[in-house]
Amino acid sequence: MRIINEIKKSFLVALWFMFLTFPIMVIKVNPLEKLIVWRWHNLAMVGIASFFISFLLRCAGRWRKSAARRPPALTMKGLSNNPRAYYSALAVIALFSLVFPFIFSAYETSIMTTALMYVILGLGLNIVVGLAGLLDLGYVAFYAVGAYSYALLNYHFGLGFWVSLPIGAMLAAAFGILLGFPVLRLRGDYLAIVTLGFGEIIRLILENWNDFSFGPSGIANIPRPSLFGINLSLAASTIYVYFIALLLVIFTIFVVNRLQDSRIGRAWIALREDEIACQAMGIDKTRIKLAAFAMGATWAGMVGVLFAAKTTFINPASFTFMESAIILSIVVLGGMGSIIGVVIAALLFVLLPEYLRAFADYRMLLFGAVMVLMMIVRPQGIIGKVRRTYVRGQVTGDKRQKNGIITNLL
Amino acid sequence: MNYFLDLFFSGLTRGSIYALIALGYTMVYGIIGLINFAHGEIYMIGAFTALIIASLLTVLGMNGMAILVISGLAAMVYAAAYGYTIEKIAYKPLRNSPRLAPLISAIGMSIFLQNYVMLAQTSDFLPFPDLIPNFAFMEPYSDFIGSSDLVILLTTAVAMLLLTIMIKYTRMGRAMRATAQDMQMAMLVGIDVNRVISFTFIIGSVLAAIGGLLIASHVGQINFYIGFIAGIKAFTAAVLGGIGSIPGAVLGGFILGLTESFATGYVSSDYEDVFAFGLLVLILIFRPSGILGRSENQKV
Amino acid sequence: PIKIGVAGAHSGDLASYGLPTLAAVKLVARQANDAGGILGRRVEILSEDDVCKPEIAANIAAKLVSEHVNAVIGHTCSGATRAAVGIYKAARIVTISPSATNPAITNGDYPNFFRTIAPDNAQARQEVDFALNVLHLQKIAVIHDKGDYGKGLAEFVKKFIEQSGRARVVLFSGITPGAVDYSAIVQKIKYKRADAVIFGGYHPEASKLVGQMRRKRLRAVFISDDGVKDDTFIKVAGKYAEGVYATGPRDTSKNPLAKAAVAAYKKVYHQEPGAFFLNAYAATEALLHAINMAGSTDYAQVVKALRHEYVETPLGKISFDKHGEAVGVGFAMYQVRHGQYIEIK
Amino acid sequence: MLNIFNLKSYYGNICALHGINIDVAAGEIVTLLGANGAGKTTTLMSISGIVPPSSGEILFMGRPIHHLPPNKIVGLGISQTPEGRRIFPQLTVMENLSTGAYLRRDRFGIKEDLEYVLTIFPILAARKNQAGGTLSGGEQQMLAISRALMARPRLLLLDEPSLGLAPLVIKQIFAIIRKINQEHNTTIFLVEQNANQALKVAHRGYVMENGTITMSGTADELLADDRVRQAYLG
Amino acid sequence: MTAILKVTGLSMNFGGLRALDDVDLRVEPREIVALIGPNGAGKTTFFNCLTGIYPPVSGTIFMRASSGKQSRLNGLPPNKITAKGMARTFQNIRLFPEMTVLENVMIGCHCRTSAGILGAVFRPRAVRAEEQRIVDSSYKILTRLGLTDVVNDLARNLPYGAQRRLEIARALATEPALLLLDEPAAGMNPRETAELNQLIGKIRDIYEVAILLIEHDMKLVMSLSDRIYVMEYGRRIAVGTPVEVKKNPAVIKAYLGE
Ligand SMILES: Nc1ncnc2c1ncn2[C@@H]1O[C@H](COP(=O)(O)OP(=O)(O)OP(=O)(O)O)[C@@H](O)[C@H]1O
Ligand SMILES: Nc1ncnc2c1ncn2[C@@H]1O[C@H](COP(=O)(O)OP(=O)(O)OP(=O)(O)O)[C@@H](O)[C@H]1O
Ligand SMILES: [Mg+2]
Ligand SMILES: [Mg+2]
Repeated sequence: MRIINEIKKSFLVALWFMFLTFPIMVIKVNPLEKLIVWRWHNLAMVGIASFFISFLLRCAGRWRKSAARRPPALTMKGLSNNPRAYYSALAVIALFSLVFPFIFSAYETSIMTTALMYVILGLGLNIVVGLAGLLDLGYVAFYAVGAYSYALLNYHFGLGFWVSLPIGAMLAAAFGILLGFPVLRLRGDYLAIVTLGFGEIIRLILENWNDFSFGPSGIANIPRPSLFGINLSLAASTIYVYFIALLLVIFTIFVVNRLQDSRIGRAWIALREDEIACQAMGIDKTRIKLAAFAMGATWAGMVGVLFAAKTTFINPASFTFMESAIILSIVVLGGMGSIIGVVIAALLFVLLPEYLRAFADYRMLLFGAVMVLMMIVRPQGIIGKVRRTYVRGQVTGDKRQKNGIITNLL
Repeated sequence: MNYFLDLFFSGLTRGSIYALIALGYTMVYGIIGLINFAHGEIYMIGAFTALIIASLLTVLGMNGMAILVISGLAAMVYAAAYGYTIEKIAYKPLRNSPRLAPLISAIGMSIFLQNYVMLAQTSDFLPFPDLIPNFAFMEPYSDFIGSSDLVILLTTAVAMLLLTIMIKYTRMGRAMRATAQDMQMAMLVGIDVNRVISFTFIIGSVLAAIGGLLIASHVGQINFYIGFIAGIKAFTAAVLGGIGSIPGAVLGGFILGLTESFATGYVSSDYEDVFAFGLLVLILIFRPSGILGRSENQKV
Repeated sequence: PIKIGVAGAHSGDLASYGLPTLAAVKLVARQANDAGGILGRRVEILSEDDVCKPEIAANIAAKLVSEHVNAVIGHTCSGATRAAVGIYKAARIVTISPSATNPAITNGDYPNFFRTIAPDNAQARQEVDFALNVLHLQKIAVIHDKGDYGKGLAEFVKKFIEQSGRARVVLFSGITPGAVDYSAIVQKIKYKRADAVIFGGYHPEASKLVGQMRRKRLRAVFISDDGVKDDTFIKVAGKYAEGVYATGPRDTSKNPLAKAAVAAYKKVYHQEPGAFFLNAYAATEALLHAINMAGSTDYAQVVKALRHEYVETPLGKISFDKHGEAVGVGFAMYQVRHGQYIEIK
Repeated sequence: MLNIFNLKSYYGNICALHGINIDVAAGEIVTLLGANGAGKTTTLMSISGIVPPSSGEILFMGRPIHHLPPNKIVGLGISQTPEGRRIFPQLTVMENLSTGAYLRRDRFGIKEDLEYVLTIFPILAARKNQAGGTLSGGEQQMLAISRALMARPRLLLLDEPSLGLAPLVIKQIFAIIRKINQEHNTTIFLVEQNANQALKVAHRGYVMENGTITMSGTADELLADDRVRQAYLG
Repeated sequence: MTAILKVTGLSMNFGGLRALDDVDLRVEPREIVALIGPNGAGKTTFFNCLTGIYPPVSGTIFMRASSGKQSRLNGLPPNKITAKGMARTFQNIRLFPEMTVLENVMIGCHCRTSAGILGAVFRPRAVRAEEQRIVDSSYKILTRLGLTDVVNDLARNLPYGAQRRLEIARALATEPALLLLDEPAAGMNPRETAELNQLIGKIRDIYEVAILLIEHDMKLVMSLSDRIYVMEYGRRIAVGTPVEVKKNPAVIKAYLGE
């Protein structure tokens, strides 16, 4: 009886989707030739597919409802509480990342490098969005600043990769502060649109100011990083860049991790949670916001330099809004504020479209669908955030206070 | 002076185009606080549906006015259906989630819909028939304002008026405002929140479809990607005017359109968008919640 | 089998320039396979989407290399091509682009690179010569779409006009592709009293721009490039297309191969082929022909064959010079008359 | 009128109500007492359908309502003045009141009720066109109660109506609760921290601790009970 | 002057509404002063003006720090005012819900500590010592307020009464000389209120702070305060000891009733 009911509902859903997709899926017009092609088979396909998907989801939903309550948010607590498992997992990951470029092809290494770069971008944006709660839709601007810093410094002054790396990072940080000033008073989505505009402004300037940036045709022949002055072959330098990226990832994780549980990190979180209370606690909102923008931008700048060195060619087309959106998705899907979550999400977001290449034309279609699906399945992110707990150090005082009655405690 | 007027009317046309799309953005934002990145795609789907139906009817040998009406209706119905479905699939399950989750879902939806139309139809630009008739009485003025400009301008004005009246004075409008301000409390006074939200999406989508039809007809061509650029600009317009405010969306659209037009005319079209976004930043510095936006000054 | 990589924009805003290329390669490959393959080997296609982004292009190039493709048709955009071509060079893979026009790619650094489209400077030279010598224009507005193709071309146009000293560039400006309305720039062109507009970019913007110009009763001559010399332009712009000039490869309309190619496309896809379809078709035919002539897929042999053997393609009988530019394509100026591009002698 | 059997409610994994039983007869004022976090608000939200119970039954005039959406429950005649007032801040006082009558179609009746609430809370008439969010705490509380009354409920749920109000206003509010109950015969289910006052107006009461009902009885019984006195009356 | 806080002629407008009208107030060291008045009298607004959340339109606010230095607070941003030794709680609880209880208190230490970004990354000895000091002192405050058992819970998950106490703890962590409490007993039952009563008294004694308190619970106000200010419509209508105020007819009419 229930099943029949479900089938009936799924049938209605199928009908709805057949109606919905009818003009676009079935009729293909060619207004140039006044030609019309009817593709009825598509209608059948949509009907059947939506029927089964809806039916399966219904069953899954029922199962989920009956299976106890929601599973507890996935956290790293389980792992980190068990130091042995934690360290052995870490060792395996470390070993794997060390041998990776030697057992996989240049292409896979190259993709993995890209993924690592996105890990850093994700962690950087995580400072701004995840920790400080400032929604930034123009993060890619700082990435562009880094990339163009290296390209231009190299073009005009012949500066090398390693010199440009800190310069690019610092320039990006400066831009972060530049963006930070006008938006100090803005909240939530107003901040989002201004940062989006900022990202677009940077890209448009790069596109239009030919004398400065060589315009849309971009800058070519940017040298790959050299190893103590030796120029490496293409294959070797792919591996080399991979290790640089890996190193930067480790460095980023180290820094972000320390920042998170520091005085500044706590202030960022407080800012995110409640701006007014945060100020009332004596936190200088302006400084803390600017620090977040600058810190976030620094990483983007660094990755930008690496990006220019890896691709050897840059143009403004690499720094579109969509890029910012993807980085933001990494942060949100990772679970805002969670380092491991961001790492996993970055890998997912870069590797997924690559593996979807097998579906050729359907690649981006599936990518969009998966994005929606992932958000629905895990709206709070892959890894829930866990705040650091403190064990009582050499706290002065005694052990009398056990019961919760206030008056006894003082 | 003449040049100034020319630019002014150019800006007005562009502005009313932005405004028309911005209205839908602002309505959805107003009610669930979501930047609906898929709104541009609804606009695109509306335009595509209109094109498909119009071509179909042309082949069947119908005449001008009938085509405009039927394809327009089809576009609205389908845009509404898509808007409704998208809300049910991608946003409703995320209603109690962290604020950014639906935003990402919207971006995913936008990517999905673009590619869906591209695959099912074509990646190429298609000519869009000139559905808006050329009024004879506009002929003398066509140097600076054409028939389609006029129609778009009027449609925007009428849409704004109707929406404002609806939201201010009708029962549904009150329910929408109540839902926007406190969804749970709205339920507690007996408002069917799901219905109100669906209704909002439907209205927003119908507006997008009207926009899609008129703008595609004005521009004369469409492809699967038109929603993205128009969407970003419309969103900017909505924020500029104060997101959530209906007259604000229209005002924002006009200001944006005029800025771009004058920037092109007196400076350079290379940087028209830089001017547009620059102005946005400038205005938000002085009015952090947009020109007509309510300041979110919560009572402490 | 013979593996051919097809790399270009297959999704995103530039898909309409990349997908026709993919279709062309598929059609040519199918024909070759139906005829028993090349050198008795089947032609296999590996298509990769780079969305016209350099970094993705570089990754894709690495992927195609690791999959041991014998040659690559692509990439769509100059930027992506420039990011990828070095990787192909290191792996000794022939690369033929149907649409990357940036002159810098053929400056001698990449012996593996060929193209079946005229570089920006060549097209720009032709447009300017035509405008100055044939039409005797004085005040020219140079407009572009801010993209690497359109803006690159426009830069050359501007340079050549200024060098000639016989005409003035009264306006040099970019328009935003996809913008909903171009009336402001039209008013500006009017205000500057330009007697001609030379536009660098693709047909969607061109048709929008020319449409608005004509509706605002601006009768300035409109001259554009290969990206506009496309039947879609005429169909989209409709009556406003009349009189527009565009450069393009010579005599494609009468070429039976071109007719056959377009017919084959329509049969499969039920629509007009998009931009660069014929260029890609020609590129693939040239490639397969060269492999056939070389008798193997050996890099040096194929390069040699490409340089020295002529091949009949929809663009005409072509070969490639030592920089990789197509010889024999022969560019001409066209004008739209009665809804058709007519070559101007 | 209202019967709750073995009601269990969860927030995610946290069990807030461990199977409670409550009965409210028509025309009664029943109060629910309990410490902070005992689950009083959750009980009201479960009745209104905002926190759908995971098991158990809620019958309203013999009809099960625990699976209905909130708007249907309001339609049956249960309305609530929630904790923290929850005035629609940007609607005017009048608009707030008319959303209270959202589901009603009887224009005449609405007008009548509007006049009634404006007579019991004359200050609201004076503030007619002011935005709800700018009212003072006490005014907001009165508006919230009026809004609930505008639905002409059979059962009125009040969640801590005296919270944050000046002593004078608290007296007024309790007087009005009694008045509504007597004049309109509206059944009232009252959640209060201010146990003294609550038990003075109520006929019966329940005591809740950690999501379970630990005690019940008439108001006088509870007032006299030592445990209640110690725990809630201070 | 000896007063720790001295406010003269403070006024504040919201649009056309005069929320504060020429209010004078002073608080002596270690004094508990209550501020009462009908709803909407402007009590919270008064706090907001003191703490820099709203800029008053006129009037002066002077505060004497523990060092004896007197400074004018008008126009300073909230964080500077906190740094000068004034801390507050909020009428509608404003904790940092996704942070742990301990972290909430540690945030309070922000303005008394100094580690920056570089310090956070390199963690030199001074920074580590500072962190330890923050944890220790936060622990100590939490212990005194009876929140030891929940230090590592998220603030969001605390029961209401505990959240109120946590707000006080957080304010104490800023090491104030003057503590402003906005309706600390709201939403508490009479027994909890009685406990709070004792707690506030002890806080005054242990931390040697002056306390300015808004409250509607007259039992609490009358038993705790040394002096009471009464406001109505933004104006001060009475001031005096509890006994005086209780008998003041204006106060009875406007606020107490009967
Ligand atoms: N939205 C929520 N998410 C998770 N837990 C919640 C939520 N709301 C309430 N709780 C928990 O459910 C329990 C019961 O809360 P409830 O608000 O019903 O208590 P109450 O008796 O109304 O208390 P109070 O006197 O503070 O209003 C508490 O432990 C509370 O922490
Ligand atoms: N941000 C604001 N915008 C406009 N009006 C405000 C604002 N904040 C307070 N008011 C108004 O100022 C007056 C004083 O409010 P305030 O919150 O100070 O009262 P209160 O004495 O704290 O009352 P309660 O005891 O109810 O908390 C009220 O009329 C209130 O509506
Ligand atoms: Mg409660
Ligand atoms: Mg107050």
